[in-house]
Amino acid sequence: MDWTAVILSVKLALVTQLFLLPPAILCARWLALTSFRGKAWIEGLLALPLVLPPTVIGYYLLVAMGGNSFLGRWFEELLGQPLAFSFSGLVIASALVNIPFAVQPAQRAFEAISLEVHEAAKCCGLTFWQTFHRIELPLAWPGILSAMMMTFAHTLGEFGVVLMVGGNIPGETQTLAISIYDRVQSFDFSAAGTMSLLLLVISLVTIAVSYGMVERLMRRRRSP
Amino acid sequence: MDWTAVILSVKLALVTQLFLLPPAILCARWLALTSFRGKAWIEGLLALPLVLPPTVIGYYLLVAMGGNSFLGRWFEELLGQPLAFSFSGLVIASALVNIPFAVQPAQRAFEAISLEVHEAAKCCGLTFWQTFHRIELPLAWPGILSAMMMTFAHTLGEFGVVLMVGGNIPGETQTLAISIYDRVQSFDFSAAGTMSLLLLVISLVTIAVSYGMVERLMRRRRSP
Amino acid sequence: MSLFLELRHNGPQLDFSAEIPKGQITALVGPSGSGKTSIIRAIAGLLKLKHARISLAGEAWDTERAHLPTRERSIGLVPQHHGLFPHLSVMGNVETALSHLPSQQKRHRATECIRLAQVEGLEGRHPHELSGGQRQRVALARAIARNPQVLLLDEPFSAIDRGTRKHLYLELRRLHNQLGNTVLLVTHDLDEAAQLASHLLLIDHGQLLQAGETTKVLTRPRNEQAAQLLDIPNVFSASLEKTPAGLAELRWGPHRLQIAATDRTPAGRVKFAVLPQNILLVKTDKPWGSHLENPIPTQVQDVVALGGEVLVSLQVKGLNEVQLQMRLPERALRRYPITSGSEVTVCLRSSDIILLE
Amino acid sequence: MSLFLELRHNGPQLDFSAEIPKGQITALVGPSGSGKTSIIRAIAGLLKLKHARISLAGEAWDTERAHLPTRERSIGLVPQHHGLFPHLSVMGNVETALSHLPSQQKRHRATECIRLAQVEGLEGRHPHELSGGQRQRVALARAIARNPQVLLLDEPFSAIDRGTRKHLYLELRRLHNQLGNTVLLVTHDLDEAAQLASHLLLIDHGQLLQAGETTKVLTRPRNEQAAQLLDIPNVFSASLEKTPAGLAELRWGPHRLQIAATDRTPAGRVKFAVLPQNILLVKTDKPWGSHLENPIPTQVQDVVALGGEVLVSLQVKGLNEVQLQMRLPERALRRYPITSGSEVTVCLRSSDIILLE
Amino acid sequence: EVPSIAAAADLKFALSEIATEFLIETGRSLKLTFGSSGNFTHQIEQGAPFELFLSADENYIFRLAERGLTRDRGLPYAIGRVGLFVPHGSPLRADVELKDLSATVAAGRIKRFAIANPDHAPYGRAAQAVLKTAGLWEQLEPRLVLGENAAQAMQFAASGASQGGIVPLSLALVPQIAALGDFALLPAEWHATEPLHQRMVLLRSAGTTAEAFYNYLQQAAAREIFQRYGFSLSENKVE
Ligand SMILES: Nc1ncnc2c1ncn2[C@@H]1O[C@H](COP(=O)(O)OP(=O)(O)OP(=O)(O)O)[C@@H](O)[C@H]1O
Ligand SMILES: Nc1ncnc2c1ncn2[C@@H]1O[C@H](COP(=O)(O)OP(=O)(O)OP(=O)(O)O)[C@@H](O)[C@H]1O
Ligand SMILES: [Mg+2]
Ligand SMILES: [Mg+2]
Repeated sequence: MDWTAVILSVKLALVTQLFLLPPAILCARWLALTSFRGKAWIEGLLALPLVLPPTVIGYYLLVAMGGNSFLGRWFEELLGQPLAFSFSGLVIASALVNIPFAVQPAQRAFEAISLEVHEAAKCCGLTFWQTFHRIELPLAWPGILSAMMMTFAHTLGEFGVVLMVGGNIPGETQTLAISIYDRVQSFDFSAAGTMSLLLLVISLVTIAVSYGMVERLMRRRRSP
Repeated sequence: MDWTAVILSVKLALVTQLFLLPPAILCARWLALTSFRGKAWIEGLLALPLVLPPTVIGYYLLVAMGGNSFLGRWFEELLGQPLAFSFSGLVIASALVNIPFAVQPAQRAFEAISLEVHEAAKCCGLTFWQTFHRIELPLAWPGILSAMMMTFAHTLGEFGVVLMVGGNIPGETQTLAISIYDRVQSFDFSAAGTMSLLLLVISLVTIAVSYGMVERLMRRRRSP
Repeated sequence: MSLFLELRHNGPQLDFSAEIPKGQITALVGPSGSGKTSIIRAIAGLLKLKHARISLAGEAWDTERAHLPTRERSIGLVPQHHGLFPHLSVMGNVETALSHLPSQQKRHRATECIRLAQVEGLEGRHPHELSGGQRQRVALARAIARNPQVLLLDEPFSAIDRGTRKHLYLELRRLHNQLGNTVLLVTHDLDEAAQLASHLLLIDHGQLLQAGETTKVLTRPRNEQAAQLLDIPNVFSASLEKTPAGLAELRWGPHRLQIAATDRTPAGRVKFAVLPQNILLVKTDKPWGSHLENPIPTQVQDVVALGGEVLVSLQVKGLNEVQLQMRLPERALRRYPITSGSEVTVCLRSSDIILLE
Repeated sequence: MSLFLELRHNGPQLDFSAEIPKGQITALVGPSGSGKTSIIRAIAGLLKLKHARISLAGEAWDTERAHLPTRERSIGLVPQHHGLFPHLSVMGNVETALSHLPSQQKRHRATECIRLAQVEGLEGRHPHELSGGQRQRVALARAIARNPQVLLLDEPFSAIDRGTRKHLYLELRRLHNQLGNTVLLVTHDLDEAAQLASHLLLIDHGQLLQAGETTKVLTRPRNEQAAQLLDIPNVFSASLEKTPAGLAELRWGPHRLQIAATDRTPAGRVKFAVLPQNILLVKTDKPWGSHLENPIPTQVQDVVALGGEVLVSLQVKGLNEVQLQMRLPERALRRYPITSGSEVTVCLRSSDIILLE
Repeated sequence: EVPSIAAAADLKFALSEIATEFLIETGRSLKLTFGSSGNFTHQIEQGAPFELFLSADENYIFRLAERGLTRDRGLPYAIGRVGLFVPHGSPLRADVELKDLSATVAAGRIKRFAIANPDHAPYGRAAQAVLKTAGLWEQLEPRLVLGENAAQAMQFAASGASQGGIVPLSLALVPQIAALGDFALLPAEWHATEPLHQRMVLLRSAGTTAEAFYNYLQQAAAREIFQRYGFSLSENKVE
């Protein structure tokens, strides 16, 4: 069993969430609660990472992060090491391709909060941030959990972009998904099977436990 | 421009929705409105197609659908042609990997319908199906649109599973995503760029127009 | 032939059993949080209780074993929070209750109900474009649309002004006369109950306090709790004595009150009540003479004018803790001005004294 | 020094300008759909109008250019549909309004408000576990928690029973006396307005009909529309004539009614109103003699008993279309039984005749 | 019926040109599908409707032959060659002896170096052999990025994200790539342990067109095109 890859995958999934979720949730809230011309186009743009084949996105990202690009050089100076083929690069790529999973469910959840509740929050004199973390966030929780779970699952399973941007370096960018893929490619089906099973079990337990917790939470407050 | 692939991609996206959405929406409604032990595990199971690398899922599906499997033979007898490497096989595979995108957003949308409304529907003497299509479906519309758009985008962009199960046969299973992938693999960057752009524009327009329409619809009925 | 209920539950607390007469309007009255909405919801089949037996004229709706689903109960419900379909127009909301009719009849019947509920002209509006009272009336239109055998109205007029309310009372009564359906009306407004309902159920803490004809219940509370709920302030303790002549007398501090003959109540400590509007002011310049029944000397403590009526608080002589509330038309005080401090005599007629259990 | 309002909008329709006295309780009364909630929401800054000028004691809240956000207005709002936070307990809901206080004081103040609003014991419950009236009271507790300068109450007692309501009236008045905040109370209940509010605004179709002290407005409607809203049934046409002595007289069919001197109203067709409780029944066995002011012969058409009171419809002799509504305590009829068909004389005292514009 | 031909991704340009010639000569068209030889092997095992398979690695052909899915053990069509590709802007220079590579590696100025994954890609194994022969494997191993296949290794190098890579000659000859950097062909002996024998085979279902194309691929005209794209077939017969 390739434990290094397992750990790396889980780490990537967690770090991606850490960087992706806060801006994604804020963006979702903004899209949910404001209305302006061209909003649908922004929503469309945010869905686009789903549209291109991962390897192709990966290739474009690689070019953007590579030593020949402005961005790549800038990052290299900043971090002291190139972005491509590094864990940091992986996190950025992974966060980018997960945008649709993170934003959409959260946006729908914020949209579902009733006008009444928003008005009550205003009348209670809550500031933007107080409203956000005491009222909106708890009420949008099921949607945000959906976002987290889909991001989590997709980061574990994503391999086109990760392979392209990460370069399959054991311990640094070789995730479990790539490791499984390699096993299948080299006809090592039993190892691939074991690792797939492990990946499935880890994910299933994580997801089921999270949903179970949220469900218990929600039962306390079915809409009044 | 590879128009055959464009048409095939759009066709695959539409047919996948056609087959996936009805059961997914019903399943989402069921999960949203009933509460039972082990529900979280079912929700976890439904997220699993996201977890495995697409090529690996593709491989397992290929084995399941291939001529050596019971399922494969059964389908071959039924359809007169093998399931693997056919458009039908592609639809099945594509529907399977899109399950998480279709079920989750719809489920969250059904969950957001208030108890009041459900009770009112009962008191109006509506049957299950009347309630479903007159009350629940219209109210869950934004979430269902999210589901549709994510499924649509992901089917266009998905290529790991499609490549494996479909075999990249021009006109039959070579989608635009695979075609772009091929171009990138053979360093035909200008063709890949043009095709990517086309794919992005098609998707952006489709998604933005759909969201725009739903938004106008929703403005008519902000929660009372 | 009635709507029979036997309900037990906790959280909401219920221990309730009653028969609601068929084809009558019955008011369900009780303080906030007493379980009225829970009872209505249980009848509608929306709230599943620990123990519920509900049957309408022999047709079992809830038994130990079976639970008839809401949609198969012939009910119309105006819930306390209207519960309109937010995505449908007013017309769409009402038509939804008419899914059994062909489309043309549906439109016709919906229009009729919308007119009855006094919301014509708003057919095309969505619920969020309506005022609170308008929403409530749309909910009423939707509830009556199916001509249900049982109409459950949970404070249906709480957000509606007097004028509109009067029209609705008329329409509701007319509808009820036409269809003879059983109406259960939750209300806080005893006047509303008096005007609409022939029967009244008084509940508190999920328990039945008193049931009967409305006027009887309103003027004859059975016990102290009922008197309190009916907003009768004058409840006092006294001791009952039977006179040799078979009559009964109350000893109330230094005063003796003759009361109507009563066989049921044994002698001893009792509570009695008098409605404030039944306390008579003795006008000193009038030759009452023998008409004076149970005269009580009092001192005025407080006079409060309430739009056309006056509430007078009286301190009973010889009973320092006792306050007697009297209600008079404002006009009555024009000729006999009463101010705080003045001494007046009032009469408690024996037929107006209510002995409580 | 007042809350100044000038509001114009359509959908909801508003064309309204008024000054609400500072530190007073003012009732906002009007039929369902007249725009009360919209006015309240505009003051709270929740509804943006085409034209709004709102200022509190000189501090501009809404001007042509600026719009002070809701959270910066010192308001407390009980909305018509309570709007509690569904994910927070009762305590959590009230504490949310107190985010400016340190945690311990927060708990203390919240407990106090919960007690004031008569919902103690329910601190740990979530909104869906409360009855309608309990939710309303929690919303009240939340609204008063911040000691707002302006308290906006949109039918805050509509789902609450009389008994609890009385306690709440007391608490509200006490609170108001302590803090001297400006209270705007939307209500359909004229009794409630009379008991709580010192001032009253009467609105209809988004327009101000009459404003002033509560008792004045309630007993002296300015025009026919106001009379209708105040539920005064006796509004009639007559022609005003000035007598040479400088007095005025109404010619009402064959009858002549002396009225209090009026300089403002010119002679000609006018409308007048009489409150039903101000119509005096002339008791035939009493020696009234010269006391008889404006006696009118009538025939009784209908007698309806309403829990302690009686509504009598009278047909005025010589005026076939005119129906006069009289309200009497039930007791008054015990000694002078009146039944449908009997002939009675009533008096309309000149000071009770209200000339309408 | 137009036969489907599965071919290794690096044959894209060569085979497309040959197929065009074939069409002109015989009037018969073909459906060409390019991809990873490993994937094709999986798919053929599951009954993919290919009639001719040109694999980048003869081991796949043998695997299929053992399973009885092919007519025979096929014929070699080329022997692959690898070389060092260095993108513009890299500190590295492309020389045939890998001298500069050794120096740069020793100086620690190589951050990333691309090869195909030796676990399952034949070009990866060849690259590994080359690096071992040059004595650079130990030093370079921590710096390696592994492409899913040779084409991806080429992308790593061509994009400039890695400072260089060992890639197939056939890809380095593609004009778009040649423009992105310099290439030095390495001697075949350096990976003598991992010869890049590329083999094609007719599958069981092959029809007449596929057979005709199979034969056509052995003609001089086809060989000439293969040669031009870097697929030489050495004189000594393998097998
Ligand atoms: N889910 C619940 N769990 C526990 N207690 C509950 C729950 N729902 C309601 N209650 C309590 O049950 C009692 C009855 O509630 P119900 O809504 O029936 O009252 P109500 O008579 O309709 O009051 P109101 O006049 O205020 O609407 C209330 O005291 C309420 O707090
Ligand atoms: N969004 C809207 N568009 C058009 N008309 C509206 C809208 N919202 C409310 N109205 C109308 O404006 C009027 C005023 O509504 P408002 O809610 O202020 O009435 P209200 O006086 O509070 O009535 P109630 O006593 O029934 O609560 C109503 O007739 C309503 O139908
Ligand atoms: Mg209730
Ligand atoms: Mg209102």
